[in-house]
Amino acid sequence: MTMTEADLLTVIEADGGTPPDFDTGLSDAELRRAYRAMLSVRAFDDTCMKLQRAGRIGFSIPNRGIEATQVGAASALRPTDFFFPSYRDFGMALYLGVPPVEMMHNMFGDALDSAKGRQMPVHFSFTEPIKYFSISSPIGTHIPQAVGAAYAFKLRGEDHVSLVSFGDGGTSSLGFHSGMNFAGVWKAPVIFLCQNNGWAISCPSDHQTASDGFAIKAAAYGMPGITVDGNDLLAVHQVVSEAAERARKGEGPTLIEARTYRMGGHSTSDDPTKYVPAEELAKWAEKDPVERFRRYLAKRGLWDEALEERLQAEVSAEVRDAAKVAENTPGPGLETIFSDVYAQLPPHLRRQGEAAFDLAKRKGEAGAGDGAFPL
Amino acid sequence: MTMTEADLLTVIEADGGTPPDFDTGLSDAELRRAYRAMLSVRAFDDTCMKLQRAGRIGFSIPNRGIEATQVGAASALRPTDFFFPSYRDFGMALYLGVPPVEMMHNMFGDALDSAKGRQMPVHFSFTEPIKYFSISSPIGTHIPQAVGAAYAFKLRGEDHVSLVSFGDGGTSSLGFHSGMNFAGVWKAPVIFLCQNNGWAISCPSDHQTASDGFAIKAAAYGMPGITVDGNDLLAVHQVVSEAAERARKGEGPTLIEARTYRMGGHSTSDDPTKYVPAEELAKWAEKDPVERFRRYLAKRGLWDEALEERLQAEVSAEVRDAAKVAENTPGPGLETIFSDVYAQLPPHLRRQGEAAFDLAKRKGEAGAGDGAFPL
Amino acid sequence: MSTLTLIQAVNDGLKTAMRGDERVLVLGEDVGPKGGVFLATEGLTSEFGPERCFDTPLSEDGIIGTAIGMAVNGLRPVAEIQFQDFIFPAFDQIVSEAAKLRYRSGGQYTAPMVIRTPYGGGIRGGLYHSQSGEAYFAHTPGLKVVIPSTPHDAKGLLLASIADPDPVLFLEPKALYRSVKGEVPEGDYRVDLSTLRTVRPGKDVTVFCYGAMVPVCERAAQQAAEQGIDCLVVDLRTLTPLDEEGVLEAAKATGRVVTVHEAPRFCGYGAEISALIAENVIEYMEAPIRRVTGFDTPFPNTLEHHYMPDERRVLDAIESVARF
Amino acid sequence: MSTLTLIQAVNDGLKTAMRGDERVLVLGEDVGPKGGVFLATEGLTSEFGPERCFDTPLSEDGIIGTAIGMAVNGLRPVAEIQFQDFIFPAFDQIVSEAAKLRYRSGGQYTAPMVIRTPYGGGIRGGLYHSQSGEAYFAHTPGLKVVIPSTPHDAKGLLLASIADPDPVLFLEPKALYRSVKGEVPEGDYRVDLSTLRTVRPGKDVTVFCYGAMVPVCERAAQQAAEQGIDCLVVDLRTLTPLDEEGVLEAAKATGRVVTVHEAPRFCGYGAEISALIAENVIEYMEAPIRRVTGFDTPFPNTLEHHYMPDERRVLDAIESVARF
Ligand SMILES: Cc1ncc(C[n+]2csc(CCOP(=O)(O)OP(=O)(O)O)c2C)c(N)n1
Ligand SMILES: Cc1ncc(C[n+]2csc(CCOP(=O)(O)OP(=O)(O)O)c2C)c(N)n1
Ligand SMILES: [Mg+2]
Ligand SMILES: [Mg+2]
Repeated sequence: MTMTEADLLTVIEADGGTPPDFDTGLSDAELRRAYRAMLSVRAFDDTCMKLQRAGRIGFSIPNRGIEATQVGAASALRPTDFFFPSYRDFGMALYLGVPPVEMMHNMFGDALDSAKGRQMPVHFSFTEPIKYFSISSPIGTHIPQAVGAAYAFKLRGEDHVSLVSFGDGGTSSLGFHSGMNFAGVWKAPVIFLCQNNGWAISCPSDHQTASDGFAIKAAAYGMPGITVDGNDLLAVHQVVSEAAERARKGEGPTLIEARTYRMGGHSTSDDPTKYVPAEELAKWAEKDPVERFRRYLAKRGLWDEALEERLQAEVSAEVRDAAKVAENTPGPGLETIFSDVYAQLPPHLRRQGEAAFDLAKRKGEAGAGDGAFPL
Repeated sequence: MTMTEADLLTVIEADGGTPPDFDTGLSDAELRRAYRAMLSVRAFDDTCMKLQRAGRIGFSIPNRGIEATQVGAASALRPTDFFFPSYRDFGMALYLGVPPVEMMHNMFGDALDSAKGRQMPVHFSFTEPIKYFSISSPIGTHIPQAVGAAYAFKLRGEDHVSLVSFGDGGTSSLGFHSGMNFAGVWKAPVIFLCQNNGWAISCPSDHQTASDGFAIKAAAYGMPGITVDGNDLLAVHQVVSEAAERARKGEGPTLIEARTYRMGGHSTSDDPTKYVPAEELAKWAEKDPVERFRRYLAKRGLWDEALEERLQAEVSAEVRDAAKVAENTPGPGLETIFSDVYAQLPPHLRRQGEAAFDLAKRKGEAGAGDGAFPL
Repeated sequence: MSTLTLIQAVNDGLKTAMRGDERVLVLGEDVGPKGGVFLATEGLTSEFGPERCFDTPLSEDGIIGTAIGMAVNGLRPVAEIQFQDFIFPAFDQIVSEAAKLRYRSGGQYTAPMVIRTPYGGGIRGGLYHSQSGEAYFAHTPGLKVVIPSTPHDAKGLLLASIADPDPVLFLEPKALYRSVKGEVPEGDYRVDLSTLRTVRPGKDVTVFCYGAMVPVCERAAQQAAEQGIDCLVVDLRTLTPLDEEGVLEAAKATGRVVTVHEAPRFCGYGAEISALIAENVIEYMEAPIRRVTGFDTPFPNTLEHHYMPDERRVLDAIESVARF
Repeated sequence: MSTLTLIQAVNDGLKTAMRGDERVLVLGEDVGPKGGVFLATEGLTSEFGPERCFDTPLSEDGIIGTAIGMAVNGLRPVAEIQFQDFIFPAFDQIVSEAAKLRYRSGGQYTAPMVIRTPYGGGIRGGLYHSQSGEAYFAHTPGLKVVIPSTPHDAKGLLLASIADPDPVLFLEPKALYRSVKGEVPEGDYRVDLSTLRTVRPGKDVTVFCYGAMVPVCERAAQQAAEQGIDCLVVDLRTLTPLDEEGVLEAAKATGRVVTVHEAPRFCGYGAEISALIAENVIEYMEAPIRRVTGFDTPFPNTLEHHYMPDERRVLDAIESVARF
């Protein structure tokens, strides 16, 4: 890929300044809320990494480095919009008001997890306070789904949009091709947010495709493609806002490539030192999105040390409490294996469930395995 | 799609002339051979349509209108290259020397069909005199396969190329996305020939995608994309030659969109009058690729009425004889149901085959159905 | 009541559903102006407009993926896959997504949708226009798999499938599209998913079948009757969730069982019927449980009539279990 | 001979094949420098270069589609699918293309290739990192489906699969990757495809199993032995083409059969074993043919140990058929 940094849409300068008359489109409260959400991501992320290292949860996905993309995008939309996130989108949920404890129930897979402990950690699903679509592991399948949801909005004459978030690796998936193509043809109100974080597990993003960046792929589907500095919350907010406006006006979909960087392994099972060049990592560490946004807020007079301390204390307490609650919540009941396969429990599943209960009574409980997750 | 005719690469002008110093890259003999192949396509096509109407074969696929693309592309390659054709590519096989009778054996699905009567008509497979890959019905699956074959050439250091041919509809398939993407990344020696013939069954090509034509999709995969007048044999020959040269030199793949028109139904089962606008059809009839090439040859002094008569007589006789031979060839034997599933017949298939023979002996032969093919 | 072919019954079912519920829409390749390659969707675009019945780009993954999104967001899509053989590009969307969505989201998100697709042989379509893939889907928890064999059931099961809260794969036996006719009630009615249909009562041999094999088995049963073998013929209709009780009852009723389908035998749907019986009522069996199926090969073209089970083969199996 | 884990045996098998035949190459996601997420391909890129072991873009359709083209054009690709759960985007390429190519081309074109992929539960991977999809593939004529359960077989079956002229789906039980160790010969050797392995002789009950269920069944058989029930445990190894004769012999040997797999029961692979027996040797059966399997639900996460068959469940089934 030969696109240079100069082509990136950037708003926040190194010193935290912005172009003179730049209108963020966000109120002071919203700006602070965005900042708090970023801190919250970091606290949640760090806590999960530690919980995993301590063997208290099985798996997590680092979110460090990409907070500005997640939160910037979320802050540009409305609670009535439909979010189709990836597993690496803590910040969307947190900015939009999902309580950390709800997320923690998923990390522990306990009885209060909205998915009843059926999914791996980081596979959230919420309907409140926002439509945060159930995350799936297979890459890219949610892309056409977001387009179908957008079609439904359009058919009913509602001015809501779908936002679908996926990685650089996700652009190679089948869902990317079919989703983008259908959205183009239907002029569906959908925003495709490609979070180019440099890696698909161990595969660098410039081995994923020979195209000149990812935004250029939009032309193949007759829609605009925009490349934005993904470590710049205001820039992301701006391009997503514009895309949403186009979508709401019936002008169709947009592909946004947010250039950012995964400041950690793919997951808790991954050892990135095997393949991530140290200099590259160091270079990106300098562009930390949280620090950058903090400098911006400081310059605007919206941040000081006291605020920082208060927010840090708040978010750590929130996350700590959430972990405590989730860890003390019992696991899901045996019956959750059999429910929700269909709306109604069919007779054969009732029989299988009864047999499982009967066996547990007669022969005792099954022992939990000690599998270590490799990915 | 807003691309104008002016952007098309065209060589043969309306009156049969070409730009002053234009070098076709084809000898006089090759030019005549190309012309003969186009006539051969038309004879083969017409005969199959008639055979189908008369109930003597079950199905065929009209090839009228697209002969210049098929033959122009074939004439630009070498017998050592690997062809991954579509079902609508009679001209490639015929130009490259596949005897019409071999194709007819497939149309009749008889015992001498190289595919042993297992496939529907128009699903050819040849290894001699060229590698003409076994045609599959699912759209687009052969696209990554062609890329894999190209990778093998490259790995062995051979300067052969793969040519893969597919329709405008085929660009929406999964195989298009994965094949193009892998080829770009690998710089594989492959030529993607998109025959935009205006239709995917009843779906017009501008409903297939919102992009501005199909060639533009090349940019999404980091390769050059070229739009060529598909009714102009010399133009097609030229762009395919150039793409082949690039591929042989290690410069990677090319996407070529050949703009042409399906001058008939999708297949013998289709009634295009239900959806094809009559004016559009009439407009394209004026651009008939065979007439156009004939005018060119005439202008070059390579064609006269006597030649026409001789060639027409030759190709009709060839096709007529081929049909006669195939029609008089017996059907495949019962054992062909069971062979070629694996290299070796496994015991369970031997048992199933024996049971089938035994039943046929005890209870008589199964009666042939009278199914009419709808597609 | 009117007398319709099976394909007309499907068309009538779609119109009835679309008239009764504006959330219902139809998408697929060539389903719009052309009305589908088999004409199942004829007249829908003109009656309901191009927003409720429309052609898509050539991508089954896109058809099913977007249909899931529509279903998740309040619509009731009916997606057509032109031939069941072309459903495989959408396999991931069906098996990983539609089938598992309710479960993985703890019931928060669901995909009430129908995937209609013609399946089976009989039109000289060779490997890729003839397959019977029911076993691939019946093995997938979270999906329902329905196959009608009469015009009455085609409409009634289709309406029940569209009203169902779960994703339904609705496989239409293309060999019967125009070859069977029958009485079809006007307007809305539903045939319960998960009930069997007794095609013909009998006490000597039980024949389980579905789709295009039903008339084949009926004819074989008539021929068997001429030899004094009285066959109970059961049309399974809903392959999953299956009325297992009903299957076991019907198997016990005669103690001699033949299962018939077009798909290859190995790991085919018939294996599950055998296994259910062998697991639950083996002590009632008085003969081997025979399967009459397509061979364990791809589907051939010229010789398709040898590949597909016909009366000869079914009758032979009936005789062999009756005389065991 | 050296003592290796199952994953090391796979790695050793790949290296042996690549050393012996320069047509062999490895492609997949993260198989290059990282050596695969389970490290099956560790060291291959450095030994054989990035042209013979390399990472691909994130597309299973592309991996399998290009591998078919390589195989057609003289190479012997070994494609890795990172988890079997992610094979479905390639389902069309596998089922419609690789499996049917020899047949549809009258033997002119073939796809000798291996698709390796870890399958099954035991790592708390939930719905999408735990599935056992063997039945989807075993129902597909033209494919071979192989599942090792020991390091010795993992290498020997893999080498036989790579040498095989037909496409082979090689399913690796990820739960056994590091939990079993065993003697593995150096260099090249082949374990015949289509032979069963008698894990343990016995005369009272026959237990059919494969992959990660083999050690579970062995332990259950030991516990059964303590009660005086003597189990014949059979590792099927090659699921298709299956050694049907061997299965029927083993079933007849005891007249009491239990089949065990992780996949859902309905239309699962176990159904075929039951059906084969019920079709061919039912008169030898002295008890119902029991199946111990995953439930007919998606694969859960927290409760995976309840979902997967364990000794308790296998033993319970053994007892029930022994005492019938
Ligand atoms: C279809 C499919 N294939 C493979 C995987 C395994 N896998 C999980 S994440 C991942 C990389 C994804 O990279 P990217 O899309 O860039 O997202 P990121 O993890 O960087 O956020 C892979 C290959 C999968 N989940 N789904
Ligand atoms: C995966 C798949 N879906 C649907 C079909 C049915 N079908 C056969 S040809 C065709 C249209 C193909 O159009 P295009 O690619 O433009 O090729 P053309 O027929 O115009 O040459 C369709 C939809 C198919 N063969 N494969
Ligand atoms: Mg990434
Ligand atoms: Mg076309």
